[in-house]
Amino acid sequence: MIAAAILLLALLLPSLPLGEWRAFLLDTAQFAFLTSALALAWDLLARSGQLSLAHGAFFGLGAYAAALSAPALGTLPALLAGGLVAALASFLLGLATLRLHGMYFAIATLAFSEVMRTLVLKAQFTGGSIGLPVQPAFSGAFPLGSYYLAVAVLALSAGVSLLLSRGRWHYAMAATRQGEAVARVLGVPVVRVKLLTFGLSAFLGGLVGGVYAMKTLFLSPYDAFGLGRAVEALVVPIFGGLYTTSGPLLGGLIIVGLETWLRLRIGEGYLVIYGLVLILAILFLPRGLVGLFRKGVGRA
Amino acid sequence: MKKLWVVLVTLLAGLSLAQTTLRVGVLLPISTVAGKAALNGVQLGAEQVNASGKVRMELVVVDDGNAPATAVPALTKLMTVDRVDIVIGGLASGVTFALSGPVKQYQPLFLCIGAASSVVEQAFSDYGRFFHYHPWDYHNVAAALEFFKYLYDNGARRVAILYEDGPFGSAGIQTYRQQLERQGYTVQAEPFKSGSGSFTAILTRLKAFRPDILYWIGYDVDALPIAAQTRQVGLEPKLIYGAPPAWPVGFEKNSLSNDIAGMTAWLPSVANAESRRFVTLYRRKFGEVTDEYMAPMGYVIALSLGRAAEAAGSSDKDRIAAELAKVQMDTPFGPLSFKPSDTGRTRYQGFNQSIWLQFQYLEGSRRPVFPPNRAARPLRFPGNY
Amino acid sequence: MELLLQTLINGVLAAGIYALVASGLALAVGVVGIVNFAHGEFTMLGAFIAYLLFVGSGLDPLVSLGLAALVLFLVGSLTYYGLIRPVLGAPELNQMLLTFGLSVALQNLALLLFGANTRVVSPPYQGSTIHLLGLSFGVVPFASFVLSVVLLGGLYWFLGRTRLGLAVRAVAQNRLAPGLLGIEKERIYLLAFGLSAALAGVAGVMLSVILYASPTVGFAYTLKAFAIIVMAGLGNLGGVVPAAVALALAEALVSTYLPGGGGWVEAVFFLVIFATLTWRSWRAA
Amino acid sequence: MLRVEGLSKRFGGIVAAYGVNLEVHPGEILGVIGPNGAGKSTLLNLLSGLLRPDAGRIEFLGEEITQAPPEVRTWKGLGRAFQIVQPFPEMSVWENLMVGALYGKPGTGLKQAQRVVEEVIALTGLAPKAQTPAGELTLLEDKRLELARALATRPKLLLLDEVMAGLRPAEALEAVELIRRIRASGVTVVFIEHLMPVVQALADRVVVMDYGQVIALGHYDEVAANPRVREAYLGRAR
Repeated sequence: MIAAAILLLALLLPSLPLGEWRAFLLDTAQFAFLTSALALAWDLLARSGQLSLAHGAFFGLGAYAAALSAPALGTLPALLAGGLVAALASFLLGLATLRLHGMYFAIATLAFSEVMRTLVLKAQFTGGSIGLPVQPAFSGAFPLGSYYLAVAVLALSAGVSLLLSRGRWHYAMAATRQGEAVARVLGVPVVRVKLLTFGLSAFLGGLVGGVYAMKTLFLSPYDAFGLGRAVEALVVPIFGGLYTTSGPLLGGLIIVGLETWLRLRIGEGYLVIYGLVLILAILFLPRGLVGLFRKGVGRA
Repeated sequence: MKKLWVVLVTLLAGLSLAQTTLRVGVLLPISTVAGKAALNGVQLGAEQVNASGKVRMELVVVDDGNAPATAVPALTKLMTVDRVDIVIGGLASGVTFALSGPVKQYQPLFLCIGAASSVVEQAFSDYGRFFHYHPWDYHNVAAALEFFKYLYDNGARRVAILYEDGPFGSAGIQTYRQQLERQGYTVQAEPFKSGSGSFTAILTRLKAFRPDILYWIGYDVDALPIAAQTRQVGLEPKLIYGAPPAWPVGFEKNSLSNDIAGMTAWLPSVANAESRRFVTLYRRKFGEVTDEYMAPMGYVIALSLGRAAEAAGSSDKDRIAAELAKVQMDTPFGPLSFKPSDTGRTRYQGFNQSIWLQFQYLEGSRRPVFPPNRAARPLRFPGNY
Repeated sequence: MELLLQTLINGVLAAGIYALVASGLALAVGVVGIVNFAHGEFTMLGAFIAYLLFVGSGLDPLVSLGLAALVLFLVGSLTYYGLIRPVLGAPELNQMLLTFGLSVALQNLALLLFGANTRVVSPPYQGSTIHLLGLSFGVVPFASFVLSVVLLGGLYWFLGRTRLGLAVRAVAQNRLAPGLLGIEKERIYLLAFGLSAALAGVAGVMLSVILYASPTVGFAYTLKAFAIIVMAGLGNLGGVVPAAVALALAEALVSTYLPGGGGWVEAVFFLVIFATLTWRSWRAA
Repeated sequence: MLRVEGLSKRFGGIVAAYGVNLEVHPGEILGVIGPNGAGKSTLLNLLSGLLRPDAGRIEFLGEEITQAPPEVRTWKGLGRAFQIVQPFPEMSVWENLMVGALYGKPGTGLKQAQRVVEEVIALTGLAPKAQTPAGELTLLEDKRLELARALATRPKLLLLDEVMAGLRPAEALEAVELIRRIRASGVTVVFIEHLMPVVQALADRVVVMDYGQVIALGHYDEVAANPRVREAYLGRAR
């Protein structure tokens, strides 16, 4: 419900009478959508019990692959290529980390990101540390092109997330997360579940990176592969509500909105308030924002 | 009675004609040292302009967050909500590059304070309202090379370069290597990760090379570790020469800083009238002296804008741009005027390599030592490390 | 040969700083089971305490060590009471977000108070070096290494030989049902978290001498410290120094022997971690 | 039905299973007993695929499954309930059972799985607790859930690891009844148990393990009379 409402609003936002704030809101919203989409992708993986710190890397791989292939392939195939490159990387990473859990998994994925960043930094065809200029989406033919791409990626992420939160996959992922050995003995194909969610999650992360690149028009390894992005992908779902679709969706919009608002309002030092808000959220909303709406007992 | 009204109206009309009001967007990473200094400078400059009474500058300050994802919406807000026609900003190269899209879309007069990377020059090459005050990276290289030539004449032959592996350190590294070799130097270059604080291993590697000059391109966080560990490894170069955008606070009071040379566009001790004036004004407003050259840079941008607006007698961005293109003024950095850039890609380039000066930490303060016409003291070479 | 020896020394000395930052983290994770993202900010507080005392009253950072430990112990205790205790039973991810929020708030508070500037302290021994048999040892890195070994050794002794320490270990190994010797779990957690913060304070003072003090000084080393304690095995204090030495040696060897190796240091560090973790997980099967 | 030949597993220097030979007949209830550390749980972990053997082979319904992963064994009809109950804590009882029902046999649809869950819930008396989160159950309910979940995978052979540990005598009796009912529905049962009365009441045959080896096999009374078994249980101070 919440998800559908947000997506509808996102679609209609450009045609609403927003007055002078229109362009600013559209820009901010676009980055917020990307934040939400990356958070949804992260949450997808978390549902199968894998706490990734590699989503900065998937984002970066997707961004670079899309940026490099866009001149040859065109916008949409390039984005797809970005997603696929990220998915391929995640498949290899997932194979290696199949038996790691919790912090061990998290640090292994962090290590993966750092190594990937160094590779992109050292490679010649990526522009190295100088950075890589990127063509705008659809060669700039549509001013709102990248906005709608962001909406589309968000919708896709939300759709996948929603689809996997019910039916067979929901049970398989939740069981894998809550007791991997038991799940296997009950017949859940844990390896397949883990690798598939990894691939899907990374694919979405790669798409997000591609759209981001086509909006900012410039990539550098320290920005695209930043640890900050991986941490944000983790903060947003916890803040919004883990293992849900509306949680990361709403969480991303509110966190980006809050941050923007605080920056405009307070200016210097606004991040102090931001940090305090996160602390208070955990103390008083242990199940995230969506905990406000759902009073029922522990749904998986 | 009627007459009085007429007089009043004429007076008011005359006043409003005489006073041009400018709304200026300021887009800087205000949580970084350089960004904060730049903002202080712009504010100080705007105050000076307003005090003259002919032009009223209203600043709309926005944090660019030092990140593309923050800077792009922030620029959009300046253009559409605050409806400014003129933007001062663009400190970091990556962020400025990301701004090139929306800048071309909204067509402001863009006064660029930093962004030395020539990648940025390319991005703005077809944009006519782009005024770039800061020298480009090739200017920086040229200035440093002049100094190296001087050192070569004084017997230096081997240069070890330590460069951080981000865009700041890596951008000019190939040019440096080629040019230094052309000057007759033997060069060994090693990258490092800025802020890691561990240089002993790389410095140990360089020991076999026995460099005369240890040239490092990194950030303020690397200054002390390099100074300390060069000694700990026993490298004993004849000169440690650093090129960070800023130096640590209080570094001059640390005995390890002694004899270390560096490059900057400005020092508070620079002896020209404009510089002294800036230092006085800055101290009066902020109660301290700044070492950051971004402060006078911001100040110069605001002053030059005020002067152009006064000459244009209008707040129209194109008329101001036309006047700005003709501005000739003295600044803390020396004379400022706009010419097409050396590569011919952009039309309005403010400063070039001539603003750079080399200094050395000597007896607890930084003193200009090169070029000779601006030197306050002779260079101590070889230095003692 | 001399180059190799010097490289090994460089690696071991660099490991001292890593181990120092990692030790407090290992204690918090091992005993309280809290992944404290704000550990780096505790370190940063230690660095600023050293800086302020040095600039304000000319106090040598060595003297500040004890004071920083004390102040940070208090900060840690307060953090435990105010923030950690309420979420002890919450999911791990909630705890992470909480400490992440604390980290953001503290870092930006410091930014607000002190600005983003890099600040240095200047004790007379900062660049001092011991030369021995053609090899050189930086005095401060050497002291850090000794300090980290002594502190970790002391901690090890405390946990293995004292009554209170044994109680801490008992609590650490069975978080749900202590009921041991009448010592409350609560007080042990408080002690452990306070000690963890105090260790961060000590590390911070050393960082201020080796590197600098700034709101972000804690970040670079804390990330690596996390990696180190994970490589050592969570809760395995004895593994911290060996893990730190292994990683720092890998770094030193790469930067000394590989042309342009300085740019690969991070990658090698994390590659070693990645390989160790995954290899271990597959071997254990 | 299940044939084990020369199964061995060591952990470092400790031999947890050595040359275990065993045959389970269709429809029987086989009890596995032995002192603590005799290797009973290791044997079950080897059978269900959570551990890979160092040597030996396992055959189930005529197919070799020695290297097959746990989920594949489950699909073939080899079910398993754990000693330490490990329900998925954030799921309700119903959802816990759905996992087993959906994945225990490949190709099970949601509708079909729901029917299976309803049956299992009725069999195990968990109906009143169907919507309770599994984290909030009592020990007895936990044990029932553990058993029910294994049943939901529709096994042909069910491996039970001390499912009665910690139960009161009356509760244990109930459980004995339940296991008999399970067998009556056509499921072969292999169970590890410490409570001798339970073993005596349930088991058609008994396997005795010690030091990772099978030291006796047969009817309860035969085995109980075996001197090696008596020594293993009484002769050593453990």
